[in-house]
Amino acid sequence: MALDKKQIAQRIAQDLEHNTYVNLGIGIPTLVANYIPKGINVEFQSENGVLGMGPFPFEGEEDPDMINAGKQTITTLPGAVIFDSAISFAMIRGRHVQLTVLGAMEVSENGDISNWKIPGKMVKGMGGAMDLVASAENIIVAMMHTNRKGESKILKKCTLPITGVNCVKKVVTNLAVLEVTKNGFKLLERAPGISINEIKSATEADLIIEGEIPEMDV
Amino acid sequence: MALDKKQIAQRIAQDLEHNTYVNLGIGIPTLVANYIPKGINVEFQSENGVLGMGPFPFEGEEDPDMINAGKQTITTLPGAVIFDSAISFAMIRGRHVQLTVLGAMEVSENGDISNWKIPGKMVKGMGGAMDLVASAENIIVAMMHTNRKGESKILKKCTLPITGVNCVKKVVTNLAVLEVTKNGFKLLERAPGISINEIKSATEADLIIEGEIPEMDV
Amino acid sequence: MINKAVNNIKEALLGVESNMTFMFGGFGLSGIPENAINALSKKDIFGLTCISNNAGIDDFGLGLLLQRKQIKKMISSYVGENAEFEKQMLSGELEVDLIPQGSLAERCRAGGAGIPAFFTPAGYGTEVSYGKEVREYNGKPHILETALIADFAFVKAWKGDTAGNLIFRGTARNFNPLMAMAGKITVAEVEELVPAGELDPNQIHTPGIFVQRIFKGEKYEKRIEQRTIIKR
Amino acid sequence: MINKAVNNIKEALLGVESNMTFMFGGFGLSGIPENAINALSKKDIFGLTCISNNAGIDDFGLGLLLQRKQIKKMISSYVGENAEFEKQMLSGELEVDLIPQGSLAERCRAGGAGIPAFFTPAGYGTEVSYGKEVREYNGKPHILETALIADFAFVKAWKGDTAGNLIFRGTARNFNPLMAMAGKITVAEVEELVPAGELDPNQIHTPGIFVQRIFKGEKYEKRIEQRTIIKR
Repeated sequence: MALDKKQIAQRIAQDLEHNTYVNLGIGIPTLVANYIPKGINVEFQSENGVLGMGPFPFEGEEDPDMINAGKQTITTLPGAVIFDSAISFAMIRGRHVQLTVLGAMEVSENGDISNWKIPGKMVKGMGGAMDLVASAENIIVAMMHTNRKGESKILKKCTLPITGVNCVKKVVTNLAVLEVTKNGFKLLERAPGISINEIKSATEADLIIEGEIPEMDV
Repeated sequence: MALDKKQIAQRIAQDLEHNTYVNLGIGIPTLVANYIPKGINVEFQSENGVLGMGPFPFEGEEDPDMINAGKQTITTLPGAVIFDSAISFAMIRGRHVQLTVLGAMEVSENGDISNWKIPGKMVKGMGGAMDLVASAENIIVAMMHTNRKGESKILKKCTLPITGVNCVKKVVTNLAVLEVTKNGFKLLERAPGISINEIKSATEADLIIEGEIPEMDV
Repeated sequence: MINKAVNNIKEALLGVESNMTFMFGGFGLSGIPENAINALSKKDIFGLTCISNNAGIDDFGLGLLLQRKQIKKMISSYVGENAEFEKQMLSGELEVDLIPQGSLAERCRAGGAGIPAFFTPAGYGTEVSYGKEVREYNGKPHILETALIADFAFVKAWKGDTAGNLIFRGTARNFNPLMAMAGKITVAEVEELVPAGELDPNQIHTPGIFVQRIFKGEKYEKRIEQRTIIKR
Repeated sequence: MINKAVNNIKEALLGVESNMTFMFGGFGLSGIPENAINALSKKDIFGLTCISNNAGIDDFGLGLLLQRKQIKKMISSYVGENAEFEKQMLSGELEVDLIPQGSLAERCRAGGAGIPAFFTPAGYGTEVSYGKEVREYNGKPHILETALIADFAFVKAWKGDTAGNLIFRGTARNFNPLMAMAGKITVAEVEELVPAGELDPNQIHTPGIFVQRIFKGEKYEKRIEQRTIIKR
């Protein structure tokens, strides 16, 4: 069975490292916060200027002066800190935020990512995505394996305008976990019940497949 | 009579403009704060990180966490603000501080200044001087007209390692007030009782002398 | 202390003209200078270049200036949530320059700090880097970005004093301190204006030297774009 | 919250080695990390490169490391007030790199902010600009300066919490927040260490993400270099 969005988030959460700072993008990545493994402590940075984000506020306690990068009302946890946008991106660009999880429209086998623009369609802008992908040591992409037309989003080469080059380290989709290696995508895990052939046929890029490919534990 | 150091400071104080931010260097410039003309309001910036410096503290109220760029204990006035060294030099480099008054060993007719290094002698460093002279819109030099050997410090060309180029706008010495123009030093004022010839003979650079040269009002 | 207080929004906006470049603090609708935007949207000034992370929504924030077609060009990082914007952009009426958010913040700070240009990795290899100088540092390509300044910067703080010192609240801080640095004339509006001396000098976010005019905003609506809550 | 508190100075200095590059916050003797400096001056590490605006005095601050000849190279803006320094410098034992104060501050910030290089007008036409790229912006020549980073940055704050968040007091702030950003490992010592959650998130000068270790200094001497006073 292919994973649903929650399960993709759950699988990515397994990759969180203890005592690290993490930036979660909008969409599936936001859900990762719900599945932090026991014993793992991470602190969430939001690029609009907060570190130590907590859950959404209780009804009636929403504060227009306290939002995340998705413009959602939030709360903060003990030890949180507020800062301006320049310091926020100093944290990101200076690699103090160790992991970025974000969505994508396409990922290519050299780690390029496209997620901000579709020619001919309204362009909303890159927001902080270009800074994030150009900076973080570790970048995990959370997305569906194929687009609505059933076309692969895992490509030899991105066809859409790119957001960053040679930056994605790992991709977690509804079908598979892929590592971006020097030689291209390496298949690490399969969604439960999904065969290697199913993954291959949904993937435009070549896959490096070595030995047994385990099922994801979700 | 040639001016003493206090009178040099007093003369410079006459040039202060209302509602401006001013950085005073160590030595004679520091004394300028004692002669602010009536009706003129200026705010002093110290590059180690304070705006709105007040007088020295009362005995017993010295605070090691409250010093100026000369490492002297100070107080702050209402409206003062503390900031870090990067923001401090953002104010300076970004031309938010309008006037810098500083001392010099030599000034040349194109506005170069030397005030940080004598070859063969112990070099203490430029501190913030290079940032200050490269940045402020208006730079006034306060110094004695000649050095201890009686040699002119007002030169065609600086002989000592320079601190900044084309930056000095005005020089106030114990003998004269000089403006740095495109064509060189222009004599604006004489110290009381000092003749033009006395100034000329103490000055290595050429002087532009047009019409009557008034005495300084000190 | 140099007194920066002005009596009203009219004085605060003295000198704004058509074809000027304005900066606006805020992220989404959080921390935007509501009062200045409202007043500007009633003035007959047009052909504006506006630097702001976002472009408001249709009936609030910069959306108000868009509706009257006062804006010629937007310089932003993200401009969704605005149908009028989309219409004008697609029709070619509105020029749009999209900039990575971190580069936008740093370019404003640089403008205020007298740093004319700097290298950043953000945008390398993308269309953002077209025509920009590329240089490798630490084995990684970087592009040269230049400083941004504005004729007027409009910012919004929580508290301010008559010396122009500002304190922000929560994530309404965002771009405000950086744009305050980069305005030739920076106009700060605050929810509370106190006499100089009442704020702790250690706890000021924006030193008054960066602010030319300060006033207490008449009214703050402070709209929330995405009201996300949990039930008790 | 990521707990950055360490139990003692020994844990705080874990991993310091000869030939490393260290940054030290402080201006003159104000805001220097006294406890870290004292402890380092008792360790057998040598050949250090030290980045600090000043070099202390003979018997306090970095003067202590100079006396034991632990420092190979100083990167500073002003190094007066220190006879031992002068002796070692004139004899050629000590290498000295003098940097304009504003460039030093900005280069540390840049190192922490992932900005590998930037243009500044400071030092153009002087020996500081030897070998550096010159480019004109706004009709004025600027030189290209590069970022500074350190293996360890030692900073001193007034208050801190276990998450590493720091608040400084008065002009003891100076270079501390910038060097905190630029250390691969940043060690903060504080006069008061409180549990995470006790500091107002709006009023923190250095976010804890920039700090890897924090401890309460055992003792603060806080010497005054120039005691200037007026009589009552």
